[in-house]
Amino acid sequence: MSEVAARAVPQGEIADEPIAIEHGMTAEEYASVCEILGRQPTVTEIGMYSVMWSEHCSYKSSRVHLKTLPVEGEAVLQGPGENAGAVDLGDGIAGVFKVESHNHPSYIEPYQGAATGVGGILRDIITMGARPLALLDSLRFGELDSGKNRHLLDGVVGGIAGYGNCMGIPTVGGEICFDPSYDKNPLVNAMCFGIAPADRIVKALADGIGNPVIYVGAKTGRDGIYGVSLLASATFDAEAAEKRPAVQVGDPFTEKVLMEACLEIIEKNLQVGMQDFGGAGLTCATSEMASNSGNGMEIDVALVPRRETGLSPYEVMLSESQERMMLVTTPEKISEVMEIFEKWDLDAVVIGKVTDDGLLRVLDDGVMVAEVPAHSLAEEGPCYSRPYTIADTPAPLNGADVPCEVAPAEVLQTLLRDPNIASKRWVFQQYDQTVRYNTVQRAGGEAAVIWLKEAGSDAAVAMSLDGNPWYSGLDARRGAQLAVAEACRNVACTGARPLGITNCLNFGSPEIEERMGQFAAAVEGMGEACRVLGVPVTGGNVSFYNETVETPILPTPVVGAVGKLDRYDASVRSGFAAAGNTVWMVGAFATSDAGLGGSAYVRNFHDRQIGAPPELDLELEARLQNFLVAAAAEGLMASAKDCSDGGFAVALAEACFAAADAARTDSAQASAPASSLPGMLGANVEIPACEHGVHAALFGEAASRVLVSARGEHATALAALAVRHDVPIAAIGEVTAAAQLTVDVAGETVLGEDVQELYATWSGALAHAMEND
Amino acid sequence: MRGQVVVRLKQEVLDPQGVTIAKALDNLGYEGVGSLRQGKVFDVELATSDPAVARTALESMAKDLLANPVIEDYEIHLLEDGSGNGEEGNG
Amino acid sequence: MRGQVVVRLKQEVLDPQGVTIAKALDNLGYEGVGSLRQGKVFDVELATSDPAVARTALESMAKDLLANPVIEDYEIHLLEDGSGNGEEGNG
Amino acid sequence: MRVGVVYYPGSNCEQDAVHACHMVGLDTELVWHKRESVDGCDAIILAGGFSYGDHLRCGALAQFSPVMKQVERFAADGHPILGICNGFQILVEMGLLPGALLANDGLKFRCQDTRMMVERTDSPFTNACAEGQILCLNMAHYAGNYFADEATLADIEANAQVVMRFCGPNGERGAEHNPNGSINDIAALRNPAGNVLGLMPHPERTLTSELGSADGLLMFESLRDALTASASAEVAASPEPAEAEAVEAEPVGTSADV
Ligand SMILES: Nc1ncnc2c1ncn2[C@@H]1O[C@H](COP(=O)(O)OP(=O)(O)O)[C@@H](O)[C@H]1O
Ligand SMILES: [Mg+2]
Repeated sequence: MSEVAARAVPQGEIADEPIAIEHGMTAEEYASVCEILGRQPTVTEIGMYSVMWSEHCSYKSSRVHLKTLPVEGEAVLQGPGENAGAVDLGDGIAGVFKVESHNHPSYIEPYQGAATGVGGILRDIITMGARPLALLDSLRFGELDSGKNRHLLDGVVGGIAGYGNCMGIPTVGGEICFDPSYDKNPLVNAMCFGIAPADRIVKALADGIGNPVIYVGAKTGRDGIYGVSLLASATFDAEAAEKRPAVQVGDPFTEKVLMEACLEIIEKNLQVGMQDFGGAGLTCATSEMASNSGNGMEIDVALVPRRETGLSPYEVMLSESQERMMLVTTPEKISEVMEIFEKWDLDAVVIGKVTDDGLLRVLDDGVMVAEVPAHSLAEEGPCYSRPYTIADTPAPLNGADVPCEVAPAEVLQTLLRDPNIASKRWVFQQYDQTVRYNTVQRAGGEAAVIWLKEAGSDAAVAMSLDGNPWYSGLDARRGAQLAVAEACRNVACTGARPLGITNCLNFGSPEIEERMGQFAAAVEGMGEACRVLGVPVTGGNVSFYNETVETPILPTPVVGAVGKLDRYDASVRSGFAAAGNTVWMVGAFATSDAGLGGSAYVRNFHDRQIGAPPELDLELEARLQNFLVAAAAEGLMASAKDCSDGGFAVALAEACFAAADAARTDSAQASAPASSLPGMLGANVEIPACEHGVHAALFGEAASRVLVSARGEHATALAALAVRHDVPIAAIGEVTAAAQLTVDVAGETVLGEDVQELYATWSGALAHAMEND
Repeated sequence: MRGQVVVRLKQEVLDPQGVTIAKALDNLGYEGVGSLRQGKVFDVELATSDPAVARTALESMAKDLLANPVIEDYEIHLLEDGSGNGEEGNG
Repeated sequence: MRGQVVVRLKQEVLDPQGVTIAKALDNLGYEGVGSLRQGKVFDVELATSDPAVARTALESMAKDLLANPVIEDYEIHLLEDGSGNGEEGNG
Repeated sequence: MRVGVVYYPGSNCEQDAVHACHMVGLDTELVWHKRESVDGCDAIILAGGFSYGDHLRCGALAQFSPVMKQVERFAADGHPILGICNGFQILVEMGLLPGALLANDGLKFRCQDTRMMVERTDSPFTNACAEGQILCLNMAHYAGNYFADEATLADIEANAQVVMRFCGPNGERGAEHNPNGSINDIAALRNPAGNVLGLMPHPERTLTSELGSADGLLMFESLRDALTASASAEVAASPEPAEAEAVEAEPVGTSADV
């Protein structure tokens, strides 16, 4: 205590408990700050603690649960903790990836909110020393009969496209769901994948006492400053408050040159450490880098480049202006570093140095305005075990619970028209999917496939981002398991072996026991699925408070899986390849649960959320994925399509469409008529009866099922391989040259549809819904 | 009559376009450029000839569609009177 | 002093953005909108306080950079004189 | 034979162009926009991307980069210049090619595979194609809607400057086969001398069937063949380096040369 008292005290107004509370802190949190400092904090200091100890930065409600996730595995090079996780892709290549949410800003201003979300996840990957190779996005909106929701979708997609396209990074996959629970809380999650040399992953370190600390990139403005309510306090005049923009404008051009400059510096190994300015801006970057190295740091905010006048030290430390990075280098290398920034016309300034006292010291033109232990900001935030209640597991839904008179053909048309199932071409056509020329499989298949050409390799990665919110809404635990299973299964369908996952956990308020229970159950389920499937979690993101007074969102755990393929040119596609091939059903097609609970069919025809989500036998799922990887490696599969939303019949139709989609290169409008499309195939199959009825057989969403097609000469080998993997398999029919989809159930023809017509419905539905003004 | 809605980013909002263009002008040797910001102008032909009606219509178009109040301000100008100057909308 | 360059697509160049916005306005129930065209406005802060110098500078910026003569016309306005109205450039 | 690939802050297809050149055995050199010389280059590619963030107008700011004076001279000397996507936009902004590129008629960025018919094979970029051949190339742009006023358009057509036009699978023309609204379905355009060519689709993103179509490779093979032909023509014309320079000023790769 006496030692602390002997030190100089920072200048500036003292923050008392009410000011801390206005910053969203609790009285107890304020007391711990006082204890850490041995004195009352200044307003600048309390601002810094409030952001670093916020839910967003400190994970105070989620940490106890996240700790239970499996994070280790053979392939893991970097688990959770750094800016992104990394897995070993062989040949000295690290695959670096992570998913992040930008939900709230996207509701206020969809274009800019989504754009800056993409900018943020890109910086997380770049900071690791990796060159980003691909983006994916997971989106949730209310239904499209509302103009507001169409406006949100249009803006969000435009923002993702605007940022990713300008950066020159292809957006190659993702998913979208529409449900009324997202009306006032749309979700925008973005995932990025990049590669770095495995032995040169960059960390957020501030090693080397005396080393210079460099600020580079965009100038600082009053963007995104937290704690607006604080302005009641005398220090901050109301005028300044009005100047704080509620939304930030993304600047992908600056980010692009920033990326090129940083990657050039890393390639020449001129950095000691690097960190982006994420949430909590300068405060976060300085305290985390210093703390990670067990050091301190001294910076002078007067040196920070600004785009407006009159910013206070408080504002500079808390600003969340985008497109900025912090870099620590050595005195010997600094001129070379600065030359590179100059080449790219970037503002770069030495704003401070690494110190040995463990303190983050903030000066304003030489006058000390804050001095706090860096470790206390970065690592000593509160950690809560919030009370929670877990809802009872619902009973499975039987066919008899949901009788349906509508003919199967009409059900199929309705499902294909449902924007949740319809083609997402209207969306992904706006994304540059081919820049850098690594994209082997674009959006539209089971998983995106990206060639690692830039690392001089013939290998590729497959990536998928999934999470069915209706399943999670019925049973958060199983919903999370199903998300892990689907993401990994989609990856395995291409022939890639899943190596790890990242996740984005979007939930309501953690302060409400029921929501906290959903979160706890989801994390538990996710951990269990990861253990059985052998895929560790390398990182992720939690987004709480996605609720308005009336409604919380459906609990939405989203899982991004990454897998490796040895050869980029050997990936398996989802569409049927050739007439005459045999159609096989592989996996859990004989279970007693038909997967009606939470299904698109029941949502559309019974308008209710009842029952349990599909049963999931994780052991069988693991065997199925192993089988898929092995079958692809032996070249036995001509196509593989996961049965998910809409069940078997929709999967079968989509396998026909995908063949046509691949050849569809000419039509100007996404909603153009599908007449005379080249490559359109059909299928003729027979499936056994289901105890829950014909509709359940066709549209139930039983998990762990994959529709495989294979050349006739591979039949014996494929069946034998399935037996070896202890995975059920049955030949159910064949691919036909006639674009006709025929399904018999137990000898009776229940579907006999023109594929062209189905395709027209499916391919045009989303564009049509968006034009519905 | 003809009217005009001018939409600009709020002063405190970053204008990446403006920054880049200003830099380019500097590179081209234009030295006295202190700052440059880029906005949009909408020239609207209206059926009415009543300035008050026209102004109200433009005002509400600006609010509903042409400007994004979260990041932008707008100005309304009526052109039929020949003066070309106008009054500020919400500032 | 402050100046303004307004850049518009030439009358004979199709402005799909304007058409789309006009359609949207129509959908929103604005009936009297005859036509709508979207242009750009550049607000420039200049070091000089001499209107003639400022005008020449803006003129040459517009020609060199801000407008593409193949498809666009421009107008120059000087704002320091308070009137807000300006004279036409080429076009 | 060396191809200079010019790139600017915000370019993002320069590596793809390099990759494409290497696939057909052409040497490459990345030319940063601040460079003041393109000496040693036999052809130039202006790479695609978002130079200067596409701020102001696509391609507008890049025309003032220091290297562009050299590019202009290179064009005047008759050497081959290929502008892809943003590179096309830059060529048009500079006036090396006529007209302008407006926002796509759908007012959205569009990424898709697209078909176009080759009308001119007397070009250093299409001499390996057959006349009437339909290529499938990938495109990805927001402002690729080619526009020229009537008089300019008449000149363009009269001078046989249209090298490719958007079309359907059987060569048919029509709005449904035109992905961005370009006037007269123009997909690739050259200058009257024929040495400068611009197009919005990306031949450097269509090099192997594993990733879609391999049709783009034809354009790079054409360039290689044109450069080879003009190099051997030079050697034949004069072994003396001093005189070779004069020959170099001739347009290269016309069908007469091949
Ligand atoms: N928001 C999006 N962005 C990019 N691609 C998308 C998006 N939504 C869906 N897709 C693509 O559309 C295809 C179908 O998506 P989805 O219906 O989720 O399929 P599945 O059920 O097989 O996972 C996938 O290839 C996916 O990558
Ligand atoms: Mg999915």
